[in-house]
Amino acid sequence: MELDFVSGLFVFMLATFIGLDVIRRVSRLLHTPLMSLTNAISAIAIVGAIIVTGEQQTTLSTVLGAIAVFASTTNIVSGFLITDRMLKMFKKREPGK
Amino acid sequence: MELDFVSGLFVFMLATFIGLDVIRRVSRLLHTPLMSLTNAISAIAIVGAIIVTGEQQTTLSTVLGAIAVFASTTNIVSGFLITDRMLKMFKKREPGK
Amino acid sequence: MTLETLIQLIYLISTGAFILSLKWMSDPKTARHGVFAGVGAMVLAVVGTLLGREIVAFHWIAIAFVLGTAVGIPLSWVPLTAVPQRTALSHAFGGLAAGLVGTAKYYMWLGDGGLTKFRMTAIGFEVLLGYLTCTGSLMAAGKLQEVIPTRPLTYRNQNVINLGLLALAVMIAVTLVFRPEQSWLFPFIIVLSLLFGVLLVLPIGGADMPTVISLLNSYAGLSAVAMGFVMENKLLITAGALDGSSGLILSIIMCRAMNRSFTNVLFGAFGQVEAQSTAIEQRTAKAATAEDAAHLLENANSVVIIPGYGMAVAQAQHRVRDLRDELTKRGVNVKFAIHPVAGRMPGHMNVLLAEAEIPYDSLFEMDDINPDMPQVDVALVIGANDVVNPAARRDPKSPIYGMPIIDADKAKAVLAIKRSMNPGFAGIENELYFADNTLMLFGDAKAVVGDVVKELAGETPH
Amino acid sequence: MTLETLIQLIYLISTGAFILSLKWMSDPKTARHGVFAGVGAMVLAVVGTLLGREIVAFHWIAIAFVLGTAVGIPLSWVPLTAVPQRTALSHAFGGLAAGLVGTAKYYMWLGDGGLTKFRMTAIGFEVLLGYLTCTGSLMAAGKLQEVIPTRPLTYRNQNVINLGLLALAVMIAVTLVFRPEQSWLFPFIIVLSLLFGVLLVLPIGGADMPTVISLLNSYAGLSAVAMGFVMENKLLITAGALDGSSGLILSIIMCRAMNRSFTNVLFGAFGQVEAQSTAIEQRTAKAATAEDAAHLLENANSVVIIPGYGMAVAQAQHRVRDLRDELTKRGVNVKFAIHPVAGRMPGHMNVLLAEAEIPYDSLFEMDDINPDMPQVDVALVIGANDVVNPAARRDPKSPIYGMPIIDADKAKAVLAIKRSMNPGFAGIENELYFADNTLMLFGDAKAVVGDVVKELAGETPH
Ligand SMILES: NC(=O)c1ccc[n+]([C@@H]2O[C@H](COP(=O)([O-])OP(=O)(O)OC[C@H]3O[C@@H](n4cnc5c(N)ncnc54)[C@H](OP(=O)(O)O)[C@@H]3O)[C@@H](O)[C@H]2O)c1
Ligand SMILES: NC(=O)c1ccc[n+]([C@@H]2O[C@H](COP(=O)([O-])OP(=O)(O)OC[C@H]3O[C@@H](n4cnc5c(N)ncnc54)[C@H](OP(=O)(O)O)[C@@H]3O)[C@@H](O)[C@H]2O)c1
Repeated sequence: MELDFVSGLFVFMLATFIGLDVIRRVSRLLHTPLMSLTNAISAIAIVGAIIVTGEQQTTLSTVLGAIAVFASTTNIVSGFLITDRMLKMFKKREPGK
Repeated sequence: MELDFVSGLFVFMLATFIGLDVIRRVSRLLHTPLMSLTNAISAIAIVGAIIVTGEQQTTLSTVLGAIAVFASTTNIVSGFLITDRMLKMFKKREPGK
Repeated sequence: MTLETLIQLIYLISTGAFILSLKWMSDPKTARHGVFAGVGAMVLAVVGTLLGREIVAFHWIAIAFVLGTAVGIPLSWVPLTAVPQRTALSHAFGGLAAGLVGTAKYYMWLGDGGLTKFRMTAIGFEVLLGYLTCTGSLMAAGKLQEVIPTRPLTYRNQNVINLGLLALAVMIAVTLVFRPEQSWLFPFIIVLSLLFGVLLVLPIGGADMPTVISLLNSYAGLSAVAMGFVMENKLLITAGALDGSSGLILSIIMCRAMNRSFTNVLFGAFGQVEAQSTAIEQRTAKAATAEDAAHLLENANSVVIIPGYGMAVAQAQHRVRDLRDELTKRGVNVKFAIHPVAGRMPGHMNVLLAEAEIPYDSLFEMDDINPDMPQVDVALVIGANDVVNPAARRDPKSPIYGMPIIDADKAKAVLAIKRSMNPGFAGIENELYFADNTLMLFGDAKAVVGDVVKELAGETPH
Repeated sequence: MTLETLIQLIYLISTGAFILSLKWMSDPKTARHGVFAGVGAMVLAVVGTLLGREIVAFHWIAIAFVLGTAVGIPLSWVPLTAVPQRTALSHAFGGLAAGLVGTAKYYMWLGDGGLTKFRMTAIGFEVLLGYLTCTGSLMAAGKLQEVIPTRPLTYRNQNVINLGLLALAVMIAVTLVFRPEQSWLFPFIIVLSLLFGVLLVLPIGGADMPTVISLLNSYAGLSAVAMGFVMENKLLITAGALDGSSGLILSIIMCRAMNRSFTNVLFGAFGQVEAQSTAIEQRTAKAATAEDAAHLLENANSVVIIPGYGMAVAQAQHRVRDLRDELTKRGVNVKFAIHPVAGRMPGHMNVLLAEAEIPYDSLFEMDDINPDMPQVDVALVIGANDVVNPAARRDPKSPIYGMPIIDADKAKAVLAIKRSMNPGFAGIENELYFADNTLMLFGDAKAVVGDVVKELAGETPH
């Protein structure tokens, strides 16, 4: 399952095509929630952090990894929660009116 | 550079996301040329055909491969030419009027 | 940088160019760049492949290139009316190529013991999809060219038998995945797939062929994807997936515009009932002459022209352009209303009108023009029928009920050009022709429009 | 199926879910599904990773999870006005995580000789981007929270020195690619990146922070991509690329809406000239009372409310909602006109108005409402300034010339709420306030709007 340089670039190119397209069509209304959502998504770095921590190769790597897991978890939790909090407020018709 | 099953699926998924998005936004005006363009693109099978032919492993494979190269080349040449022929006809303003 | 890396980089650029190629089709202004990007991508793909170390001999490839080009160039000269057939034929070639490569690979790996489960599964898909696309497309091309009877050919238990055949082919493929050395089974997959392709298309009416072609386009793409898994090649997977999506989306668009489901198109044997439903013509339509029509048109403020399949059959687009010029000269505001499934392929009318050098900004889509129809003085229907049939709006029992139509009936007056009172593709009568404000102009579209133009030009020579 | 394949399949589904998550943000109706898809994708990613055979100990991970959650939950309770700061802080955390993982991997591979050129290049990118994002975002958060002076801090040769530092860091990284064993160099990359992040943001004015945050979002994404190359993980590459594109596109949208270039935002030290350009107030503006305003508003047929940064500062959105309700009750047609960069972050006004339960279908984008402005009876400007400054249309010498604005000046009458005649973010005077048909309502937006509502409600008690 090893990944060489060009395969990585390949995936990067395809994902960028998708990203640019998808983001361009996000409703203007939702640009603020979008910022916190992508903020949460960028905490995907947790994948690398978990591996480094869990491998327990050296004390240094475990400590650095654990800090990274902590930082990423914070982003995931707060990012998704705040996005949802904002989105809940967007309503089309007046409630009960 | 070998490709395992899941990596293949991965690329397939990303490419399908791109494909569905891109095609959905092709102008209705151009659906007929689009059909011939994708027809030409599907002749990408020529890549496999060239390899099979060029490897010259068995007579059978060389013969089958050469037929496949022939068939794909036909599609490439006629597909791109006819697409371009059609697209040349689409004009916005009247020429010289 | 190793040769292998270089090749992969070339493939990477090629993939990007294929995507851009389709992206640029979103606008007629950039569409031709799209073709160039596509050509560039294909050249890169071929060059990258030829650089590979496994290519030891080039002469067969070179011969096949030359022959393919020699056949391909004349194939691109077909008249625009034959584009659907040509596309179908091309899909047949594409399917064949995929099938043959899969076959070659099977026997190659059978010899050297390389048939892993993964490879055999991929080959199974590739061969099945490839060969069924091949014969299916040939049948579709035949029906479109009317070499094969266009009406649906049905027999008892057809769907059961067809699906049974497919199931059998799949079962054989599965067996081979587990016992790849049972090579006597392999030819059966080929034969069954070829047969299934034929039987799949036989029961579908000629007029549904555009949807079938699009679906086959999708299958051709998927067989390229399968080939990508066989050859472990990401470029093949990506380009194949782009194709697969394209075919799928075009068929969905067509089905929606006809308000029908995939199942209905594939297994509904639509168009079979044509004969019986030509209803008894109790009512009479009002016929008019070219002179009447010319008079009506030149006194209108706004005219909307609604072309349909009949304009394509009659090749009347150049006359239509003359008509538009005459009317525009007289200050009449002329627009074209294009239904998404007018004609026999998506975008059919657009290409024909573009050929006649009618600028595409005077063409309007159904949804954009319908709100204006009540203000239009004359709706001129040229060889269109189902796409202006008000039964789609009014009569819940009609087979086309629910299909979105162009509201020609809402215009102040309607002029309809066709050769007879015969129904169109859906085989049903059209109320519009009997309406009080409708005048019929009977005859071949090219001739009739030509006459109207002559009347107009004759009156006020310039 | 091997464990490894299972994990890769989980990653595959996770990737798909991330893409869907962003796709669903295209419409407020599906946006909450987007969050659920995002959460699902993240859970899958974490579970998939934890399944891996290389994870031998879980306790540190578990502790970090718990602590992270404990800090994350309260961080999500910040008031909506503090969302930009929170986002910046999060980017700092994200950058830190990427940098730390890169550092850990470097020393790990340094120990076991696994530092290939490819890996070292990827680590170089990851560490550079990660650490500069970290300190850069901290600075941005500080400026937004006004802990750090918001005005641009500049000194001689600033750009040369900053770029020199970056170049030095890159050179060290390149050296390490070829001589990875020179491990004494590695800490310098870290220090230089951290320093560069600080110096990059210092000279940028506080009001440009939204664009900077978006760019840093993009960098955080790219550092995840680099981590993907380091860890050979496609999920990281895809999710990182999605983020990278998002940050890039949002910053481009902001720059366009301000009619400024990236270079101008990053190196222009915009907002520095604020003090000097507060021009001499020869002319006087007409002030009005809440009573006048109430009178004008209730006699109008159509009112367009144009909110800006001042509404956010004053937290006036709930009062604005009351005002809308009062006017709607009286049969006045009330619309909201939202400028793309009104406020201090993209979509700022939309979130505030949504918080006040104003349905989003009464909000209109600039391009949609501008054509109607000449027919509008009253344009009510609440704490907006630059986004309604007609100099952008009229005065080629103005720093905001060419920026698209909401044409409040074209309305029959204008009411403007602000505390003084001070300029807005761009530091320039606004003709609109001196226009004949403009009345000023001086005071805090929340108080003034509250007064107007009281006047309206007081007159006709219900
Ligand atoms: N475009 C697509 O992609 C697509 C795909 C699948 C199915 N379809 C189906 O095709 C149909 C298209 O509708 P349509 O309104 O364009 O066509 P239509 O309903 O098939 O009607 C065409 C009409 O043109 C007349 N006509 C034929 N030859 C003519 C000639 N030489 N001169 C003058 N008139 C002539 C025919 O009447 P006479 O015989 O009396 O002359 C006929 O009534 C729809 O039902 C649609 O669902 C389209
Ligand atoms: N949205 C974004 O993403 C973004 C990003 C980067 C830059 N920007 C920039 O930010 C600016 C946004 O324009 P804008 O029109 O929304 O804001 P603005 O031009 O900054 O003006 C805001 C006005 O609100 C008034 N104000 C402040 N506090 C108030 C209070 N408590 N009550 C009443 N009024 C108050 C201020 O006048 P007083 O001091 O007299 O009260 C000020 O003139 C644009 O120049 C844009 O380029 C926006």
